[in-house]
Amino acid sequence: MLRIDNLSASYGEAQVLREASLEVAPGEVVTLVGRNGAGKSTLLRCVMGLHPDQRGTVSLDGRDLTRLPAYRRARLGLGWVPDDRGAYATLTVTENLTLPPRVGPDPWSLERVYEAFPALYTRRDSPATKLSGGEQQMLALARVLRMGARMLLCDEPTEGLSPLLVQQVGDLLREAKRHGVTVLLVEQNLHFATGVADRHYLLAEGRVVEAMDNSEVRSRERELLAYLGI
Amino acid sequence: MTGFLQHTFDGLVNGAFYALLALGLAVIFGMLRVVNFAHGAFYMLGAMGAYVLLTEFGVPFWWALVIMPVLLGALGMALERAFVHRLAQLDPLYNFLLTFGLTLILQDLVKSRYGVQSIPYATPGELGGSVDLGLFDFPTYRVFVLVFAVAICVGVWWLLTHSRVGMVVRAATERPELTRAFGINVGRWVTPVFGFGIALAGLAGVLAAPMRAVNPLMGADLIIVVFAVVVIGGLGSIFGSVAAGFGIGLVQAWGVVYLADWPILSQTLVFIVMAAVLMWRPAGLFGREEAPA
Amino acid sequence: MSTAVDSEPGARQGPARSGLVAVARAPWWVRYALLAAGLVVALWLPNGLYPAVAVDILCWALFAVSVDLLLGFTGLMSFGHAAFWGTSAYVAGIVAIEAGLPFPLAVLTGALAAAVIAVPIGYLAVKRTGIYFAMVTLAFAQMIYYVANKWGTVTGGENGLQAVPRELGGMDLTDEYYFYYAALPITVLGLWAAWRIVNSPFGRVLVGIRDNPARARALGYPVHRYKLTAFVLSAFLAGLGGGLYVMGHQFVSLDALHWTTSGKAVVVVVLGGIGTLWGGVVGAGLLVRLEDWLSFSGFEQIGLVTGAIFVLAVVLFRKGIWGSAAAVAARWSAGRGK
Amino acid sequence: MAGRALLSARGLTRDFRGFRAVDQVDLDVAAESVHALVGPNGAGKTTLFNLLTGFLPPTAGTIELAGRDVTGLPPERVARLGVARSFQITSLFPQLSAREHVELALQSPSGLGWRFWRSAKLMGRYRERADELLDMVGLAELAEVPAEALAYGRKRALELAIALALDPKVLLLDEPTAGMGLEDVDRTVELITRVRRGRTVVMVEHNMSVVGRLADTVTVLQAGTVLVEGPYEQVRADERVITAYLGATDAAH
Amino acid sequence: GGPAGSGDSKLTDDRVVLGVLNDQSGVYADVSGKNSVKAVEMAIADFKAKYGDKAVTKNISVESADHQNKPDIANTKAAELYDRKGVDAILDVPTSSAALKVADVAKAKKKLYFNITGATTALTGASCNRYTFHYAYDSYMLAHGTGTQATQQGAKNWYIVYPDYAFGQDMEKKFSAAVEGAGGKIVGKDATPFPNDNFSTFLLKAPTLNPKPDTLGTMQAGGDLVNLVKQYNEFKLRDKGVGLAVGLMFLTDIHSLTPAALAGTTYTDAWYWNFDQQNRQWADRFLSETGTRPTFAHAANYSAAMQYLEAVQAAGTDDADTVVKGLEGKEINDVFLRNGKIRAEDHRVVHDAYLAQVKPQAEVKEDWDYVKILKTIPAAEAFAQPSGDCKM
Ligand SMILES: Nc1ncnc2c1ncn2[C@@H]1O[C@H](COP(=O)(O)OP(=O)(O)OP(=O)(O)O)[C@@H](O)[C@H]1O
Ligand SMILES: Nc1ncnc2c1ncn2[C@@H]1O[C@H](COP(=O)(O)OP(=O)(O)OP(=O)(O)O)[C@@H](O)[C@H]1O
Ligand SMILES: CC(C)C[C@H](N)C(=O)O
Ligand SMILES: [Mg+2]
Ligand SMILES: [Mg+2]
Repeated sequence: MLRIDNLSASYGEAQVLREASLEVAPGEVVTLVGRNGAGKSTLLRCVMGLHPDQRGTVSLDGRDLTRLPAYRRARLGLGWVPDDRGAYATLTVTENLTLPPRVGPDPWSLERVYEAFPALYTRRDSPATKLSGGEQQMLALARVLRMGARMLLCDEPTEGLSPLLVQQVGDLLREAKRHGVTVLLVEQNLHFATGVADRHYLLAEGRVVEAMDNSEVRSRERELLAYLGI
Repeated sequence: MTGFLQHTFDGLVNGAFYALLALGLAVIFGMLRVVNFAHGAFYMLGAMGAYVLLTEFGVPFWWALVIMPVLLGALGMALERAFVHRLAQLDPLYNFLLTFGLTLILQDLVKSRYGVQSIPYATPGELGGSVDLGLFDFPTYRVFVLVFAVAICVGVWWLLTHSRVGMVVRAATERPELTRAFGINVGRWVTPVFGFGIALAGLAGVLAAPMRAVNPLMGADLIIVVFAVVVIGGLGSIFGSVAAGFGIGLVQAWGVVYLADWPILSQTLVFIVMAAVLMWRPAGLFGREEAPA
Repeated sequence: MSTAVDSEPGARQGPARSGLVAVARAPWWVRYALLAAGLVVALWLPNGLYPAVAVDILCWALFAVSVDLLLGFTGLMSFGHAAFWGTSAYVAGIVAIEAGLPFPLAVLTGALAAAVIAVPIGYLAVKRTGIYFAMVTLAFAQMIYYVANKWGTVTGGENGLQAVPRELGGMDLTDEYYFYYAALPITVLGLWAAWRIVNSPFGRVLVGIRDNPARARALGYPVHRYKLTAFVLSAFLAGLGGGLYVMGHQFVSLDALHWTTSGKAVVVVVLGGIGTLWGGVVGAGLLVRLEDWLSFSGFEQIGLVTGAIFVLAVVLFRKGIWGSAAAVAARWSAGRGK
Repeated sequence: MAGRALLSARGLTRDFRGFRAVDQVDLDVAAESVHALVGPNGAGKTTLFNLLTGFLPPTAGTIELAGRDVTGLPPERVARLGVARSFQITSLFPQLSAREHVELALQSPSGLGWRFWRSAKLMGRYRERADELLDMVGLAELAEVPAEALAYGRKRALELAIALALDPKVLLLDEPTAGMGLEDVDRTVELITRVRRGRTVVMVEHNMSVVGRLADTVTVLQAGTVLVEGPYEQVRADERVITAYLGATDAAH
Repeated sequence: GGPAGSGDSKLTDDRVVLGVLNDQSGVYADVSGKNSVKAVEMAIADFKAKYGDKAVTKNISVESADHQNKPDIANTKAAELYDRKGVDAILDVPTSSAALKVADVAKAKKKLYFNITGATTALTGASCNRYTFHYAYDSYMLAHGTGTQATQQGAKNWYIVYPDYAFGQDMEKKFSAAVEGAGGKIVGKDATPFPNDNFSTFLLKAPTLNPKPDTLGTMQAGGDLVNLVKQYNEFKLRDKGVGLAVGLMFLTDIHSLTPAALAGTTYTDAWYWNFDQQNRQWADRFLSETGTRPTFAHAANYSAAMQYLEAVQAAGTDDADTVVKGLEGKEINDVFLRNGKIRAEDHRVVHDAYLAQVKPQAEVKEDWDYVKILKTIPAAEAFAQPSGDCKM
């Protein structure tokens, strides 16, 4: 479904991605792991078309996205959960949720969102940046579900969430997957990653250096953790 | 008593201009985070435009009231595309400076063409007389201005709170990149809103033409008072800006009459009120509190 | 709604990208060469320009640098600095007329007066940041303008203060040419003070506050008081400029307090380069010279030209003259380094 | 360890436009202990931090630091009294280098910051100490890099370094390991273990293994009120905590 | 009379330069502005035509500068005109504050200065000096003309509004004195902000005063005046029995307000273009040069330039002290000055003034011919006697 070929990107002089390539099949949940600063967030931004300085191709369902502006990409069914959570200070929680247009066949209703995240319901009329860190994270996830995106790009969605909520997010992603949603997940938490994902890519120094499946990740856990940590 | 009521009414009429201008400022600010220094200049263009339409094309007041806001709105949109837009990602101060520069240009352009003499613009015939308001009579035109301005303020407020427009533009202004990533074509929304705010200034200008001195500098000092008004009301708040606009109109009218013996006070009343508000509520009467900082 | 702008540190690129860096890191001989060149130009100026214009350049250089001290290094854009420039000018003029003080003392008195009124204004204004700060300072300056206008018995109202004497130990300073050289040391001292402030521990704290006030508070810095101090220091420097101005013209009018004067000061800073300090000096030289030339060439639309230059500077040339030069120099030296 | 409460709150309450984020919280942080605050998202942990550090004035209640009433003091005063904090959402000076951050923090208590007539070179006196601190958090090589160019995890480490630079009596850390890789988490835990000597640490943390390794006392907040308080093992096993916060299985770590 | 000019001139730099310093872009740009420069050029042409080869020099030119009504700019510009452009005499300078400042400069540089468009009597009072002449009018002339005359013609109860700055305050004092001197009564007076575009408070107040005023005396000028008159009409004060008297008005003000808005208003004029054949002839020339009719300021600039050149011609030198001596006490009649005399004591140029009234629309037959002259105020009465304040 999503295909990235030889993607390179830089910030000014510093090259962050170096000809990274990967592929995500429809209905798959794939994680991207890598240590801090490896370029994971940058890769997601490239897919969304938000990084000005990039080379290589990104295609969705065989369609080349390279020249499409970000809003057109979103309309094709891409949903992005940014690493800073992307809450709007000037919009209430409800407005944050209703802002994006629907882009896919199965958008969540507002009721369903509030059912899944009662915390958001209680805070529905506050400016979104007034939410606690974790609440903002829920909001970011809820928002792309409400868009009905076919493909989610989630940047560390469990960061700062309580253990209970981390489980919930796992459930949500699994449920989304059951409904045929494709997910590219950036994650530090390997437990969580192996719990929801089918496959994993390891990103190092801007290159995709390895592709692994769940069992491989589990068996090499110690090694990987050590690697990711440094 | 009648005197008091008359002055009160008069204050409201003057407040109507503050309110309309503050409203336009607030719309633009609320949506684009741009404090439009050129707002006074657009107000002036509205009035000058009405004059030019009348003298050179024979277009009467009523048509000017429609045409000028549309023209100025279009001009505003062009300026947004050409300049404001480019600075959107930078500190809002840059747009403040940009519009300050535009003010100098617009004023001088009009000056070079029409001089600085005040130009007369007749009150439209239909509104020429005065109406009996029970205890006193008042020029019909001023009554019209008050009613019209209130209607506009209420209408705009309704539009912004009950429609999707307000929401989208606020989002697009705050985080354009993110908003684009949600499938919204930001440029399509922001530009018309800027134009709309400018159109409001132009509308105020046309309304002012029959009762104020029409000249290239008519907006210059007015805009500073309007800034004080929005600081008092809370710049982010549409309601606050409008309310403070009418309120300051009243305070000034009363001040001139009842503080006549202390001219320094009556002249600086707006600023004194502003200082008091800043001390007591730094975010303005209806502004939201700032986050912990 | 104010929150987004006021408390989102680093969310947007601020106006205060320091261009100083490139020069400060230039080799010592480059810095000294620049300094020497600056002094030579300053000494030569009234020979190449009409002396009255040269004096104006000195005053405006101080004024611009005072504005940049706030804008570039504290992140506060004062759009009401005319209040300090003008107050100092009036006070200096009045003490020169009434007490016959030698002009440097009169200027100093004026600058102190400016600093004094900056305390209450600053106290209220620093409660707000960003665009609000600009509007609040603008409004207070306008208030001072009205007060001066009303207080005609002291300020001369619309007539202004006329025939301000400039005394210095019995020297004859009627000729602008000589007055320029009498004013130059004060200007240099003022500019040096600004440079010292920026490059002091205090200056570092200001930059921190500019970039993230909440963080600075958590580090134990009383942000409001720092800002207020910076504001008062800046007002003092603006006052030095204003004091010299009244001495230069032997006259001051309400225009010195009008918002267009405040605006012009900011224009000068942007033209020279925000956060560069010396950019203000260059900008002042350029704008004062340009205006002089325009008005004498019989071209009426001075605002049109200044406005257009300004719009272009803001849209295309945000680093300003000094900032751009510094950037070029930095790139050049980086290129050589490789 | 243990002993008198160094930092304590009584009846601490904070409303946001009718919404009560912190509700009648009593809290006693024993001197030289590590006290963890945990709880579901939105429980009021960060708000409590903001109250304790003066960033928000409480709607009601009092705060005492070493027996002294500090309720309503502004943040800089609280910081001066020896309370340093890190922010949950990274809060740095984007254009300053890592070293400059630490120097600025080191300078803070000295009053040098007011010397506008002295040369900034004086700040060089903090350089050695600054580099030491940077080394401690693993940023030694990145000392010259402006904060905005640091990756997220590095920024978190820098947050910690500047909080430490204040040499505080009380260190409040809001999710110090969030967003860190495992190795960094370990390093941070080790670091906190090292710096806690002679200090009191209050931390908000979702990573229960971190809490387990560090905390002497754990307070669980829920909906603005204290749900449970006690030693880690006890809290962890508490039914109420499991339903409200941990969930049936500890999926976190 | 006097020694006829000769070819060997004693000019300091072989030429005579006149400098027009005035508002070329601001509120008084129409009142005098660029067209004053034209008027001075006309004077030079006339002078050259008159003396031909006998002229003290053929090298006569005009420099001009825009002082934007700002005294500080006026200061710099005046110094520059004298120093850099070799100007021998500065003309015009509207706005009292700037006018006074230029007087200082003239005194310091010892060069001549003819103020035409400033109103303040301080120019011939406390701030007078040897090199400064006040040429066309002043606040006393206006007050004495309009205030006294209108009161004598039945305006008994006055409500005065004046802009709160030097010019307005000065005018208010002079008007109050004149009205009371003629047996009228001031029932109220209010200072209005300057500049101001909203006079409704004062207009609302007017009919409620006790006793009710029959005349509203406005001292506003330029934009403020236009504004006030417009709102006066809007509040229908004339219908409510409150007439209008204007302190200072220029032809261009009437033109921009339209005579209909001002019909019946009386004011004092220093000169009117359609007063007699001589004026009209000159005004026709002016019209063909500029496309508009002259205000009194234009005629006065012409006259002052002419009289200065005549004085240089007579003296055979442009040495300032000599020329001043030649001008002092001189009696003159020309297109602007009728029964004119340059007072030696204070350099006030006295001449006939006129009480004028704006015609009803129906009587306006010709563009720009908006006014009928009710009365000529003789030179001896029109201006105040020299005050003791002037020490040269
Ligand atoms: N705005 C920026 N300017 C300059 N460099 C940047 C910028 N943003 C990121 N970088 C650099 O690009 C590299 C990759 O950053 P990115 O955010 O993609 O990493 P990441 O893998 O998502 O890290 P983390 O796990 O910390 O979120 C980092 O070294 C970072 O320092
Ligand atoms: N300035 C504010 N205005 C309005 N509501 C706020 C504000 N700050 C916090 N809140 C609300 O108070 C509640 C507590 O927030 P807080 O940030 O303290 O939670 P937290 O326990 O730190 O959660 P997390 O673990 O997700 O960071 C939340 O519901 C939040 O929405
Ligand atoms: C109306 C103006 C030409 C006179 C000017 N206001 C003055 O002060 O003299
Ligand atoms: Mg990332
Ligand atoms: Mg929190």
